[in-house]
Amino acid sequence: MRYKAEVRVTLKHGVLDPQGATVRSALAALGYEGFEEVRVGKLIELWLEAPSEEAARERVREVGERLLANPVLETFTVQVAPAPAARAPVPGRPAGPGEAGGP
Amino acid sequence: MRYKAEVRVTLKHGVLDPQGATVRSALAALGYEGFEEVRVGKLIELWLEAPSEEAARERVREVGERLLANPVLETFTVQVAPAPAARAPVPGRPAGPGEAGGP
Amino acid sequence: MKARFGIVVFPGTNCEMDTYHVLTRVLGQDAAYVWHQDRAPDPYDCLILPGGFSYGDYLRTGAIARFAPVMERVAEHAARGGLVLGICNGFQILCEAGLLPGAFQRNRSLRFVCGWTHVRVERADTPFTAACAPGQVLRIPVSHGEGNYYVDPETLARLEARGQVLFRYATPDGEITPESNPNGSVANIAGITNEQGNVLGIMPHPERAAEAVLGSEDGRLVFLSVIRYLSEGRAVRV
Amino acid sequence: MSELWRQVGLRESEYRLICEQIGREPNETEIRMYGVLWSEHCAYKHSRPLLKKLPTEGPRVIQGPGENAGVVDLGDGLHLAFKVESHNHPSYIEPLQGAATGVGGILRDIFTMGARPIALLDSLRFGPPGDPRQRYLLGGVVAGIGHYGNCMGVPTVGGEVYFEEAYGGNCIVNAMCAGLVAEGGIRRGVARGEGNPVLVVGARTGRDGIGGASFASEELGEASEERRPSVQVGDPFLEKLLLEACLELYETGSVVGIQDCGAAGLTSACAEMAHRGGVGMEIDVRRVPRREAGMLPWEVMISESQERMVVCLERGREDEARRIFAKWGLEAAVIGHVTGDGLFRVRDGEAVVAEVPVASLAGGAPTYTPEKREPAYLAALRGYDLRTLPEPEDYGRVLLQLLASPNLCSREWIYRQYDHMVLLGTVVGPGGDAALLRLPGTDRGVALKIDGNGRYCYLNPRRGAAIAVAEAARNVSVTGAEPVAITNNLNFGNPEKPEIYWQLDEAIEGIAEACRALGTPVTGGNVSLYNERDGEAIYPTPTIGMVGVHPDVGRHAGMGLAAVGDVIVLVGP
Ligand SMILES: Nc1ncnc2c1ncn2[C@@H]1O[C@H](COP(=O)(O)OP(=O)(O)O)[C@@H](O)[C@H]1O
Repeated sequence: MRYKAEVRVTLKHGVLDPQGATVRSALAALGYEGFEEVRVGKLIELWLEAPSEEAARERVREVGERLLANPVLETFTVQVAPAPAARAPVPGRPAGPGEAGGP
Repeated sequence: MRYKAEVRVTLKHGVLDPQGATVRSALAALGYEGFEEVRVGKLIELWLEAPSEEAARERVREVGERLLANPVLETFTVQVAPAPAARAPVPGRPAGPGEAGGP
Repeated sequence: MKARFGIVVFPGTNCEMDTYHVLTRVLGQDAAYVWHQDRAPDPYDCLILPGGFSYGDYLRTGAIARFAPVMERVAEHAARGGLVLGICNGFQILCEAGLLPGAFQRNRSLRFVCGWTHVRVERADTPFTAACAPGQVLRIPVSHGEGNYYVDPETLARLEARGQVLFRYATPDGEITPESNPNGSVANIAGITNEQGNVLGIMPHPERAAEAVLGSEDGRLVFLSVIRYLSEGRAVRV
Repeated sequence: MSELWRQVGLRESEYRLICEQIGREPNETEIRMYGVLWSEHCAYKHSRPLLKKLPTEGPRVIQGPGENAGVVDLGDGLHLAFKVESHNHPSYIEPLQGAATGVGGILRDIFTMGARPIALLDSLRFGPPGDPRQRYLLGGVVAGIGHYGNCMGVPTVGGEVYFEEAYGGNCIVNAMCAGLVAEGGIRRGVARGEGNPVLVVGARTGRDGIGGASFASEELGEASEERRPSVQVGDPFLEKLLLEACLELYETGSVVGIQDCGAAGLTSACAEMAHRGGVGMEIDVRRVPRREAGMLPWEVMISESQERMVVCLERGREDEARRIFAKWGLEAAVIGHVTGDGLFRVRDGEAVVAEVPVASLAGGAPTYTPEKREPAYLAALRGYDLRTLPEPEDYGRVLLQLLASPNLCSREWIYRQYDHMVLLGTVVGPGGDAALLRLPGTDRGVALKIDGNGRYCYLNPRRGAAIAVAEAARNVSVTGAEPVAITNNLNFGNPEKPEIYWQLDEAIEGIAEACRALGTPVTGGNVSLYNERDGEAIYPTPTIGMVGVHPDVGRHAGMGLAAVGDVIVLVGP
């Protein structure tokens, strides 16, 4: 089965957010009143094959912990839903760490 | 009233996402099978005062267009909900040249 | 005797040739490149993770590189008490790998910053600073987009108590001021070691300040400290 | 087909010329390939005759115009490849990615020559910075240049920026790159040897940038905003891998020729390589690695996806190449081969979807010599009496005003965002007159500068262009270097207007005069026309990238006043 997962990565409470602060002051400079705080996080969408929704969620959660979020700064949440149709193939990429090849 | 808005900024379909592609191949290299595509977007959380939920949504949508998303590359969606308690405001900082304003 | 340096190269590393040049041509040491997929046994006295943009800095700096096979070797080397030096992106990778505490955010300005900075040497009794005087101010350039070092307050207190902060951004006179901090790092931190004192992460580029014709020779002191420590049979332990 | 040729930007006369050259009506794939290759951007239809006026020879010139970059001899067996390129229109639409991909393109031009890039420079023009839109463009362009150059590990060592009303609707983003190659190591964009394989290496091909070359060859306006090609996103990380892989491939000695896939994508890279080699070529689009499903053959052929190269290899060396690219995590796909029939043939598997003579596609575009006329505004300007300007009362205040002008103030805000020190060559970086780089392993150096002055050229294109060359030469020589050659980027409006064509012609004359006088030949460059918005052209803006050789970087002159009591001398006429 195909699933689409969404990982929302946000800064931990208490961690200063330079991007959010800049957006907030830019909003004020543009004359937008009433914005008290802005936090900028990441929204990572993943499409994957998995035997079940539970399995997909499990896998994405693991990936979130190992790679997608840095526990020193960030927390994350995972949402998974069945994905409708297959999307176009993905760009070929440089091999990640550990892939074949070497000098 | 206090509201919390979430702006999900994602790359338009067809726009290359080198970051997402690199994450995907890193996942493959780490032995995580089945990930077909990964896209990395932004999740912007805003806390604001507004007379009504509708007004808050309107304001955030405008801000999304003018500042938060780059209309050439990105699309965004807005979600608004009443916010429970006030959070500590983040110190504002001056915007440098090129930061404030948008196209 | 010459010290043997291994310079680790990830896809996207771009300061490996500079580091090699300084170690071999300027300082007359032995150096070799170590490929990111290389797990072979380790003949080096000191492993250096040089600057650059491993994996394009995508997702987070160092987040992907830390899974490279070579990182197991770096961890083993460190666990045996071997010296590891991470410069800029190398520092970021060591943090992601958990070999050093903390993490990096984008510079407070949100802009990349390249230019000369001054860093104050907080301790001169470590393998990485033995050739410096305590409190000495070094003129060394930075070049990074995400050099904004963060640790939570408790960890920071622990780092300070154990003397793990080796370098801090400072004025030319050695004063620690907000203006001398190029990126918003907590406590003006520019370089820290692990608890054992054999792994250093430093954000400025000492290899860029090793020849007078390029503007400063202060960066040599970091490498000379390592060389001295190694030649003295690792006598300068923390 | 009658609508299609118009749609791809061809004139009716050009369409007829194509029919004549190929002896029939072209099919859709063919028309679309002609559309991009015969665009102004690729074919230099309006500038080719004028460019012939430039002096291109000199004792140090190893490679003049006609290749991906020019090359000069620095002595001691070292050559310098250098070139400037524009990315004005893409940067106006999407400043960060537009500028980033511009830098990516000029870097590829240099490493296709066999050279390792050692320096980048940028020449920028925007409208007045008081306007938020212009600040947005400036911020985005600078971030984009930094994003790409910093990640590649190539220092951006110099540049210039000006703000003028005339650039408010059409900014200028020119990037220059220089790279080092050992004598004998130069590669060229040529295909030779019947049966030799042709490969595409690097990124996969997607639908991005389709029609970019034609886009660059028209004025900006409401309509063009609608028709703009999908914006390309640069991947400097992938390009860094491509750079290292290409340099490693050159070491094997198996490369017959190589060219980057820039404007007009595979079509121009393949056809130009075949044209230079006087051979034919056959390409099978099915063998081109794709990033998107369902691409049509013509889309594959004219896509401008970034970070790709076309390589012609010696037969039998394909696996070796594949291994090198795989080591760097990249693909190297054989997509065709060199033929002896002088035809450019595109297959989609079994089916032949295009077949035209290489000489027509890559060399058959017409050139135009439009009418030229001195612009009327000049007469009015000449009538202006400078004596009517009031004498300032307080020169101190004027000085402060000058110092605060965006056109004179410090540029540190910009160059702090560029890594200008990586590679350990930067003896004098941005902030100095010209950049001065130490050559690895020697005490000798190379000085680099990019200069232009659109306002002077607006007032007098011939003098203005000559002044730009002279200014670059002064900047290079005050470091202690001897100027040796230039590259140039001609940023002008629509050449079909007689006044613009006159400006172009005059400016080229001015560059030629100055280069002859200074003994600095032109080894290459780029032409960017149609820099207009709603009919308003930018100032005529030739930018000059000059290189010089320095005998001993340890003894360079600095800019600051060194010591109390030093004598200050004003030299010159
Ligand atoms: N202004 C110019 N002065 C001298 N030569 C030029 C100029 N503009 C372009 N050329 C040369 O014409 C040749 C055609 O270049 P081409 O490869 O089509 O350019 P591009 O890489 O800009 O598409 C190049 O060798 C280039 O150096």
